[in-house]
Amino acid sequence: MVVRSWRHIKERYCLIGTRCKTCGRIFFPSRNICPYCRRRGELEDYKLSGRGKVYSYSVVHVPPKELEMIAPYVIAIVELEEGPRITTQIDCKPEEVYIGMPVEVVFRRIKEDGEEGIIHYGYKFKPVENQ
Amino acid sequence: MVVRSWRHIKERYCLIGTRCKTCGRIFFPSRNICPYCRRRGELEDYKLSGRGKVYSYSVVHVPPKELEMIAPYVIAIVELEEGPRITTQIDCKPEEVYIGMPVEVVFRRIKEDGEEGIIHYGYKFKPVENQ
Amino acid sequence: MRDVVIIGYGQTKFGELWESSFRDIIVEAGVKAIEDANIDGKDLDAIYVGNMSGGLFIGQEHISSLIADYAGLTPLPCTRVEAACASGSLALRSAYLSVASGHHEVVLVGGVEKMTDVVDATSAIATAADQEWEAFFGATFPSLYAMMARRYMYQYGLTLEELSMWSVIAHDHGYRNPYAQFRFRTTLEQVMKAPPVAEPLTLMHCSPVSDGAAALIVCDAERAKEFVPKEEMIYIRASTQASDTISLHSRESITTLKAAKVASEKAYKMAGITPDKIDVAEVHDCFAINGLILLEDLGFCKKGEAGKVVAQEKIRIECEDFVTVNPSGGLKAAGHALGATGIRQVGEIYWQLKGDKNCKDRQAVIKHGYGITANVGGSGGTVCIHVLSNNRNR
Amino acid sequence: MRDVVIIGYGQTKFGELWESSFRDIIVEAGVKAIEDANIDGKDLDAIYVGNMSGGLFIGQEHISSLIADYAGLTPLPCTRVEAACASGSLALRSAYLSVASGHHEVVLVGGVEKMTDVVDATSAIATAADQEWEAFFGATFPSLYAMMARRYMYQYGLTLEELSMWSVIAHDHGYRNPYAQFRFRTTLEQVMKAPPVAEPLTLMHCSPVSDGAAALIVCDAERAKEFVPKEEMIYIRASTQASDTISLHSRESITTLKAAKVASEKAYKMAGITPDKIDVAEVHDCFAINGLILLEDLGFCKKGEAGKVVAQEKIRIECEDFVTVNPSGGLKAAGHALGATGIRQVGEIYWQLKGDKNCKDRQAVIKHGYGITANVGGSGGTVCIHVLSNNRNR
Ligand SMILES: [Zn+2]
Ligand SMILES: [Zn+2]
Repeated sequence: MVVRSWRHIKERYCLIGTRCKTCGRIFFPSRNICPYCRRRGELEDYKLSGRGKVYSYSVVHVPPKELEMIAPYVIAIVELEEGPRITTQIDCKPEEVYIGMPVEVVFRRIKEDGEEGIIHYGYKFKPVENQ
Repeated sequence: MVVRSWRHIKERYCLIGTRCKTCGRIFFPSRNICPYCRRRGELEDYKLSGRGKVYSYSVVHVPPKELEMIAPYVIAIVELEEGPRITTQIDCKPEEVYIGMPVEVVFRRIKEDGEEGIIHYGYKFKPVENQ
Repeated sequence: MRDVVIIGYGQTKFGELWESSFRDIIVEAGVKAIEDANIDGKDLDAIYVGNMSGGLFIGQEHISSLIADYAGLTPLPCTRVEAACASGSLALRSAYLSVASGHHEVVLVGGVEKMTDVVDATSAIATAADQEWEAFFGATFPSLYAMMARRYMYQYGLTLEELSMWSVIAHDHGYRNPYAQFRFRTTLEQVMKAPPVAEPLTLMHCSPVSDGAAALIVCDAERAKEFVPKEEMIYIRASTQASDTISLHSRESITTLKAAKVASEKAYKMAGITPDKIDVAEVHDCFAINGLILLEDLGFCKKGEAGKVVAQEKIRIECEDFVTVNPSGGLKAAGHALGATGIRQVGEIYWQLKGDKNCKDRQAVIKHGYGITANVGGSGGTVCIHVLSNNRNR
Repeated sequence: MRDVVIIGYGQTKFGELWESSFRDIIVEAGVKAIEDANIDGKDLDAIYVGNMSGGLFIGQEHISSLIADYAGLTPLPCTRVEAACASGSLALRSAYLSVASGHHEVVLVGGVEKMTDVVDATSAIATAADQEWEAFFGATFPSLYAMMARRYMYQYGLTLEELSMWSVIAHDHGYRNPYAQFRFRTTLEQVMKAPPVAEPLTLMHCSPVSDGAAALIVCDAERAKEFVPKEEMIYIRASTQASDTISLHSRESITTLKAAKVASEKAYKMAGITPDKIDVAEVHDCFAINGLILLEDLGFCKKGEAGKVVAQEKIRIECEDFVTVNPSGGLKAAGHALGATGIRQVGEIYWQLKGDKNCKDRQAVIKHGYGITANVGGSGGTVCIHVLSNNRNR
């Protein structure tokens, strides 16, 4: 199924989220409302460093159709050093990943859309070298 | 999108509907309940003759993707001589069709499913010759 | 049941909102409604949302959770309701019943559709019809209404000119609506000579593909006093709904919407009025023929006479001896963001009965203080009716 | 609000129902419920239906009209409600509020899903999660729950053996349920050595893909006397719902379902009871870890203790000093036809509290007369709770 995705380029390619100036919280992906401050909130773009640690993970053996060729792959929730958590693949072997593993962002091809052949790019994370 | 369709072979290939023995009404496609008799209804398979008249029609100029190559085509509601009405293409030129036109069933390829290449067959209707 | 009132409304512009996502537009409408009602997010007890097909238009089901999340309103209960193009008003009806029951007091009701993000909208829209016995054989949505129009012409002698006048008036009305998708006027000739979509319907008899969102705040009438003065509350006097066969071909008649007759008769009874008390109506003209048929089914004129009524331009805002129909421009000119439409219709009537500044360029004459909306799902498989009142003549 | 009771229930078998269509199964369940309640179709005022994704599983939206049509029940109002896997109980909640309000008296509530007609069910199911920020990156539905499990193990020391015991007991219960999809027993070793789906979860920690339908008749308690004796009515004592962020990663904690805590606390308050009064529970074990987490969030044991409770087999039908959990076999063994599940859970509790012959081989001990259901949408973005009572101890 083909749904327009150019709208997310800023977030998916540059890891830009939102910061609420009122309470200081940082959100990823972007929000139009701070759920804590609501009307009192004031939001601005915020570039994330792309460094964090694995908060939890799984190894996917039954993938959706368009990811069949890369399975099994590691999916994880990464806690970024600025606070927000995101869902991402980890570019490592299944047996390497663990909770607390330091990781950093890389940009990769995520998948190809079967019907129209559109290639989607976005972030993955990889283990930080020389730890 | 690929949804199993073998379940409709009986109806789409042989024009078999349902008759309620209690009230005599004939339904197409098949029903499990007679909406008029409900618990008192008793339903049986009923083979339709495939003859009828055009009850209303339209010529489609903006088709779904998988029918782009045959547009413009004639779509119609046909009233079968046994009573039920059905939606079908009429295998004739757009300028030929009119309300009341006598038609009869033919079996044709309806469409091909893009992604999986499955060919779907079913009924169309054509003008009765030698009227 | 308790009295339920509307105390706030907000909407996005309808149209091709390329810059905005699904999340953006529903949040925009919701925030506007909350601000209009002078309430705070904390006052809300629940959210209801009408949406036809997040699954097929944006690959996303479970939009209730998404919306509560991005509106910053978790853990409020949020419920999505669907009945094709009637999804919006069914969400309102669910919200209405939840307040009337005493279970909730203040509820946000939204409607939203993001239709321009997918490639093949025609196929997605067709899932409102019978997929196996209509769409499979090549019936598109416009072609179903085209067959209603063709049969109606055959039975009642309706002319293409009469039918086309509906669109001319719709655009004249929509021209005055800043939120409308199309803000241009048109002529009979332009309507009739537009590219054919499904004969006899041209592009100018059809509502467009639209992105859009709309939201209302409904509230227990007692509690509402906390937020707005009494004269700014609009009462929901009836909320009714009826169903019909999903396939057009299975109905006894295809020149009437039986569900509209059943639901509107119940609605008039529930509100305790007759059709002649209605000052202003928003009816579901996804295709011009449906507008005409609804004038008859809602009891504004006799069967077969709608063509004449429209040709005589009685439905215009300026005409004082007939109900004003679709002052917003209707689905034809204001746009048709499927799940949002039912909410937008009620929002327009809310503005009209209040005499809100948002409709100052298109204000209908309000004599009796009643308005009605008719929201249709599919080719008439669902119809939902709301009767509103400004309560000034009670 | 008026008292609302359940007076009838019916369901299809859950499983791969290749011979039956969507229309067939929902009609079968509806007819059974109507017959069980001893009512006639004419007595009904409305229909509500829970369904997650007709659009993606069978290419059909507007299933409300389809169902009213094929059940022979037009022009009854019919409303579809959706919140992913919680769709069924949200439909019940809507029906409950419509009766409690006084607007309707007798309502049919159905839940249905036909999942085995499409090729790529995994992608369709993933639309219950955040499509743009979870599924896009390759998170499947099992993998979200797998990440909950992994984190839970890390924080609370849960072992794979303890987690796997959930599935062993589920199958022991489901073995006695003639409507269950899987009617075989299993062992700890078989569960742990089954093919991995999303580590640490194996196939035997996951509920299956199922076709199925279930339907209830809900009724005003006064009116119900017309149809069934008082001792056969089961009262709906609470119907609550809460939302959470659609993405798992956006939540403060991923080892609790906040929406389940919020909704169940409200439910106990609404019913006027504490968790220790619950005799029997049906909880949403789409994946075994969710069953454990819900035991804690519903207040049956403390945070981090569910693994021990399960390992000690306290949740079994035979164990009298703890709540009986999922006597039906739960989603794991009874099957998980998404939109139908919430109705099936309530149906099981209805049977259990009545002491119905349909659960004679798996009857829980009923001391206080209360049962509870917890139905979860997505990874916890929606939770809907119902508390039922047989009213014999009031
Ligand atoms: Zn803030
Ligand atoms: Zn009969």
